[in-house]
Amino acid sequence: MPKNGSKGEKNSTDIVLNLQSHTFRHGVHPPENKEETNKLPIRQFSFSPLIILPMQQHIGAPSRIIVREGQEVLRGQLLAEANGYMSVPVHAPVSGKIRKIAKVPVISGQMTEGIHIETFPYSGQEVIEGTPINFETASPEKILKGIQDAGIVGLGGAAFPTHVKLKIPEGKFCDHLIINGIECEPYLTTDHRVMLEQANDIYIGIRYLIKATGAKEVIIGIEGNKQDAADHLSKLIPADLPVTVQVVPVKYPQGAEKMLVTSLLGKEVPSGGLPIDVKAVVVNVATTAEIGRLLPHGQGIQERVITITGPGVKKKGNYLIPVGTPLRYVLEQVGAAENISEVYMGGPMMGVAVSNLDISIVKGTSGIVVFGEDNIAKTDKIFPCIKCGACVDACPISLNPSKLGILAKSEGYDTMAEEFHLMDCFECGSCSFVCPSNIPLVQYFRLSKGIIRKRNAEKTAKANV
Amino acid sequence: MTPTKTTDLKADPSSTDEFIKGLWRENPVFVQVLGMCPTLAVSNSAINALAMGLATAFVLIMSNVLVSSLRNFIPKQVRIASYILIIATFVTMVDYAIQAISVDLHKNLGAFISLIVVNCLILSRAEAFASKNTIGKSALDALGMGLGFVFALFCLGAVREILGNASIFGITVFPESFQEWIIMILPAGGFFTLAFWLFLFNNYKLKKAKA
Amino acid sequence: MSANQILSTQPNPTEGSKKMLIAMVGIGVICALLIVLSYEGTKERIEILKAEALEKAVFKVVPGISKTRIFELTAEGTFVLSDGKDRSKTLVYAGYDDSDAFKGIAIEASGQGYADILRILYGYDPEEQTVVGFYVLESKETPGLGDKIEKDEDFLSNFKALTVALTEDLSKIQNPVVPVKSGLKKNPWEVDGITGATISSRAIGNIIGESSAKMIPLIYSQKETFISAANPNSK
Amino acid sequence: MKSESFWYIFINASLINNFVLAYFLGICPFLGVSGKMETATKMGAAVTFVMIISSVCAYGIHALLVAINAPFLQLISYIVVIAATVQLVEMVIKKMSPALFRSLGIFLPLITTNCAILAVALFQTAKGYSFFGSLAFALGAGVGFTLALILMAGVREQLDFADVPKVVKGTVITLLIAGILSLTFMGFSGLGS
Amino acid sequence: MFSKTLHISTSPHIRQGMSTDMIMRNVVYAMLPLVVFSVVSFGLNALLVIITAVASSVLTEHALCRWSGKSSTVSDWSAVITGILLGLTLPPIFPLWMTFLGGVVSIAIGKFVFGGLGSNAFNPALVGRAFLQAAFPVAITTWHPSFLEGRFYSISKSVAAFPFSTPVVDGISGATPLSAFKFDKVTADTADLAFGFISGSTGETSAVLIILGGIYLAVRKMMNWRIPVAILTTVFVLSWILHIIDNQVYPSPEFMLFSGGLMLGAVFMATDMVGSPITPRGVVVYGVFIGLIVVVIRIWGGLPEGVMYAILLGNALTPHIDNLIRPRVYGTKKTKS
Repeated sequence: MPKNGSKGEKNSTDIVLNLQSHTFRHGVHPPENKEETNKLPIRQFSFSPLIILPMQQHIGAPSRIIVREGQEVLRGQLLAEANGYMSVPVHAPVSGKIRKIAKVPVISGQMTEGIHIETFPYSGQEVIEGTPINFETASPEKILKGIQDAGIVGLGGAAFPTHVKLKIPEGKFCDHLIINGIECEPYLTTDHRVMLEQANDIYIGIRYLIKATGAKEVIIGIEGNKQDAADHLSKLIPADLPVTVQVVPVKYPQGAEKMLVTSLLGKEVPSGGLPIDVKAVVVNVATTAEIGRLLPHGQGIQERVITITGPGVKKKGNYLIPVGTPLRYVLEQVGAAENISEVYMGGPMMGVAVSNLDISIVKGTSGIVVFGEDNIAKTDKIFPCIKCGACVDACPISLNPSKLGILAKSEGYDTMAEEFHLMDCFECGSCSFVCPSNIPLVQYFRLSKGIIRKRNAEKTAKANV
Repeated sequence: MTPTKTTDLKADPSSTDEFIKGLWRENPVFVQVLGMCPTLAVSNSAINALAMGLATAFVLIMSNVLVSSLRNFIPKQVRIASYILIIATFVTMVDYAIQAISVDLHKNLGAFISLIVVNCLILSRAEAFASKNTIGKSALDALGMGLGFVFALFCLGAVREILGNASIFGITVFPESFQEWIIMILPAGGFFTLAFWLFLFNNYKLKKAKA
Repeated sequence: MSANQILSTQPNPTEGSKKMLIAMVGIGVICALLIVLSYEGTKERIEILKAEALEKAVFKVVPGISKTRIFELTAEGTFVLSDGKDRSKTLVYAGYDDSDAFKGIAIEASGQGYADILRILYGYDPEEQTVVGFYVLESKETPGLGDKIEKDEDFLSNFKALTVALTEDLSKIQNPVVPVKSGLKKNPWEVDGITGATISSRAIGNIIGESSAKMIPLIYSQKETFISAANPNSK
Repeated sequence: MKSESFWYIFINASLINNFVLAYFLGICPFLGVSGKMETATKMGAAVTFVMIISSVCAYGIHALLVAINAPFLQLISYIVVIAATVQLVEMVIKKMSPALFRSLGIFLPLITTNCAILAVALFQTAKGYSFFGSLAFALGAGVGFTLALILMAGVREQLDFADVPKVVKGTVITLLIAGILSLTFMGFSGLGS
Repeated sequence: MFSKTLHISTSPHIRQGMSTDMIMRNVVYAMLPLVVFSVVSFGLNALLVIITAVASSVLTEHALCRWSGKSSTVSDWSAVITGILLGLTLPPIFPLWMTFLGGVVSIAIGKFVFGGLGSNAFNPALVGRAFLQAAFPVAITTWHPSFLEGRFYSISKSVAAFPFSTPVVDGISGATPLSAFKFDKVTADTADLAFGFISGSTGETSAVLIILGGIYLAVRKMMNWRIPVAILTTVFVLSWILHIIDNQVYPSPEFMLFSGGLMLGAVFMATDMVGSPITPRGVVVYGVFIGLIVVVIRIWGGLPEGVMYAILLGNALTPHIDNLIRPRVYGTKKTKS
């Protein structure tokens, strides 16, 4: 393990090392299934007559609604403002009339505050301009504020408020800005298309990010199956930017922040830490493009690129879809098969299965994968763990999922956390993917982590009393 | 010391019960899982098992009686040491007695006669029962436990000898062509046979609990 | 709990230790008495039984004798009369018939068997220069397999007449005893193995081979010692 | 005797005729404390230690008893001396290393009634081992005991998470594993022949 | 539209497609050539032995599941593997009633009491085999020459021995190369060993077929190739060193490698996933340990063959290997156990 470079300097040995490896330990190779959509350009999706906009689209506090029922809004208008630091505002994705403000369902199955907007059928849907932020003159704080005001969250799927992520903690430094164009989830081609079609926005976004983080070099990490995107971006690198495009081997979960840092820098993010602990900040490529597109105009997010694919969909493609568009409407438009049986928001590895079609597209939706009944050839039979070790060979952070699974079944939560590093698991799903016994390992871990967190919270609460 | 409180407080339980409980309900081997070492080591033939069982029973009875009769005389602090001394004495006596009966038998039982000293069954009866009860009761308790031990050893020894040597008490019980299961007289067979008997007991208990 | 016991749990310190001492001494005396009594009571019979058992074995390996005397091998390679109690010494048992004639000698030997050390006794007839009998004193060989060395008739017949003739100068055995595979015995100094008990039967062949190579020349050269001991002055 | 080298005595006591798996000695602690790896290791270490000490004591006592011609006191003196030794060891450890005492403490009293300890003393006398032979024997016995205990503990720890049928839970399954281990150790028979 | 209820699953929503019963089935496929070869070389007797072993394993599994009120787990194929493995390790003229008993013991004591598939600490087939070895030491070491005339239409008296009766060995019995070496210092021709023109257990004779089966499984990623490689390398290196030291006393490394049950054990038994360590490094330790014990027992032990015992010991050691050898978790310092 190369040691961290000295403060603020580019450590050349690190770079050499990572040029040789460019990957992390273990990982899996799920079938990619990207070829059906990766050649299809991004197309504007039609506006749904009804937009249902939940206020909880990001990690953190729900946005605070500042409009009232019956009010008419313009596309891009602020509808809800950030409720604290760990929150972002929501902008109107369409011009229309607010029909009601009520609880709306979200993917987790819970209900949250939301706004129903009746889209004006004949509106031109022009986006209103705000106060532009100039990356040359604005201070880093100003840029971060601008990112927050634009309602930008991680578009890779996590929906973590980007301004929080970009805030470099006191005493730490960011040397490497990593733009994550890996998109290792099967089926999804969102980032791929963004890189091919929005190169300019990406580079403008990078300028903002460099300013905000103080990074000395920028690496755009792209998986080997998107060579065309890598070539395209390399060609367009502005002369004044310290950017390199780095192609890494195709392997899941290459796109996970920690894995990408390891692949590109040859360093490991310490357990429980963040990339900034090894002087790196990782930003999704679509997020970067969005920053570059919105900030110069002072606008907020109204729509995002989403790959709609899977065997259950007729008109597969990459669409620019307004946030808040109901899923049912989307599926109707793309001609989903009548017998659809499973719909995932996000990719099939980490995405969430949708329980009903009344939920809406949100900022974090990177893709919609639809399976018909006849496409599912899953056996639900769960065998006992035969300790084959496939999960151990798959786990990108070298956990022992087999042992963890056995412990979870016998409720050995403390052992899981203390001895077997459960809390480092980021639920990439590699273990469940390879498990021949069909053991729902990730589900076990998710539940166990929840219980452990709850216990710890109780403990701290008790200690504080 | 509380285990026998109930017997002290209750109206004097019938003395047959003191005797019967060791045979079945509180069988030292099958239920209490005590005294495993000699149980397994010398149960490879019925005769060895019986001899060992009787020797143990004798030591148990004699030491129970002596401990019980001395129970008011032995101070608490040195009671364990005294019990060990008493037990060791009777074991030595049994050892010589068996040698005087048959050198072959003594050879077969080997050091396991001496090891009766550390059979937890005897010490536990001395501590848990004899030290708190009258001589009569202690003798009955020891008799029951001792016979229970003999019974258990015999069960083991019989199975092991019949399968392992096609005989019982040295008398052939199967036709010439019977193939002996050598494993039964080997150590592994001892473990398996005891496991088998305990399994039967557990199964019986579980069935009864269900019914 | 009875009042007695409650009292005894909280004794007066000095009185307690005094009582303790009395109790221990008392029990010690009772125990010592019982042990010594049983030892003295059984001693004679045990000795007789043990001697009988040993004699039976010696009689088995040296046919036609009616009494034996025990000798032990000294460090100098000579044989002296012994009480047979020191187990670290190599023991031999000279056998005599009714007319006190020296008929042969039983030699104790041991070596590694399959499961543990094997202790055996084999008879040697100096007249014929052959091994004339064999008996297993101690064996933990697998029952039904290795313990065939005690029961297998064909195997035991090996030792009815096993040649251990010495060379001209009497310094060593001409043809050392060696084990061979079952059914392949060709010479009178070979020990035929047992199918299915190869290891144990070979072990016996090796033990006798090793022991005889060392002991036979010594015994043969000191024949006189044994002959003269037939009618010892001490008795 | 040639084949009675210290090495052979050691191998014999630890592997070929393993105290637990071939002689059934120390079965009670074997069944009792083999559930957890950590306790098994500590118990094994404690037993080995006490075995060596009592082996030395027994060697001395035997010599004394032979000298005063009182073989009938063998058993009683062995058991008394072993009990006393355990007490003494307990006290010494308590004084010298409280940490060690805390981790071994609860096992030491148990050892007094561990038949394996007494058996080491009795067997070495019966086999007529020399002083160093006795030491090798005691060490072998202790290592064998520890080995059996540790192997058992490993398997049993795994069983904590297994769906063991109720009727065999506890002693039955432990005895069955002991039987399998005993079969396994039969592979060592004849070692060194 | 879209009135159907949606199927909900937690991520990941796709699976690699490997399944446990599929792995088990493929292990059976990999062993089939061995079964065929053993029938070719030992005739009807071997076929009957293997069929009996499989039948008794499967029946026992089914019966025990029923008895304990669970649904039958026969369909996971693991009992079939146990049966075939047991059959392959027995002498070709082993009495059928003993074979049947071996199958019962394998499943009942080797697997069922531990809680069934996935919990069996020891390889069930080897538990059964070890039981038979201890119970019937003579029958299990009564070997039979291969490629005898008339092997396809005659059944040995020994095989057909009446239940619980002592088998009578008719005709010739043959020694295995290992016992021939152990007791008479005779080594066999390496080519004969490799291709199986020797005497031995039904399935252990053809090293080449065993290796081919192993390669099939390794390529399909249904077997941890490191295990056989570690075992065989250890045996080879150790016996090579010994052979250099004294080539009269110690057999050649190729003899050690190809004789006896080493190949069969290393490829099909030591690789039993349940009983072997889970990490790549742990597996190597496990393999080296087994190889070491094999050499020790074969060279210095009383038995001609020690593979079975070595693997059982390896199984017993596995929990400890897994406990002591854990990979360093990403982002942590070297973990202590």
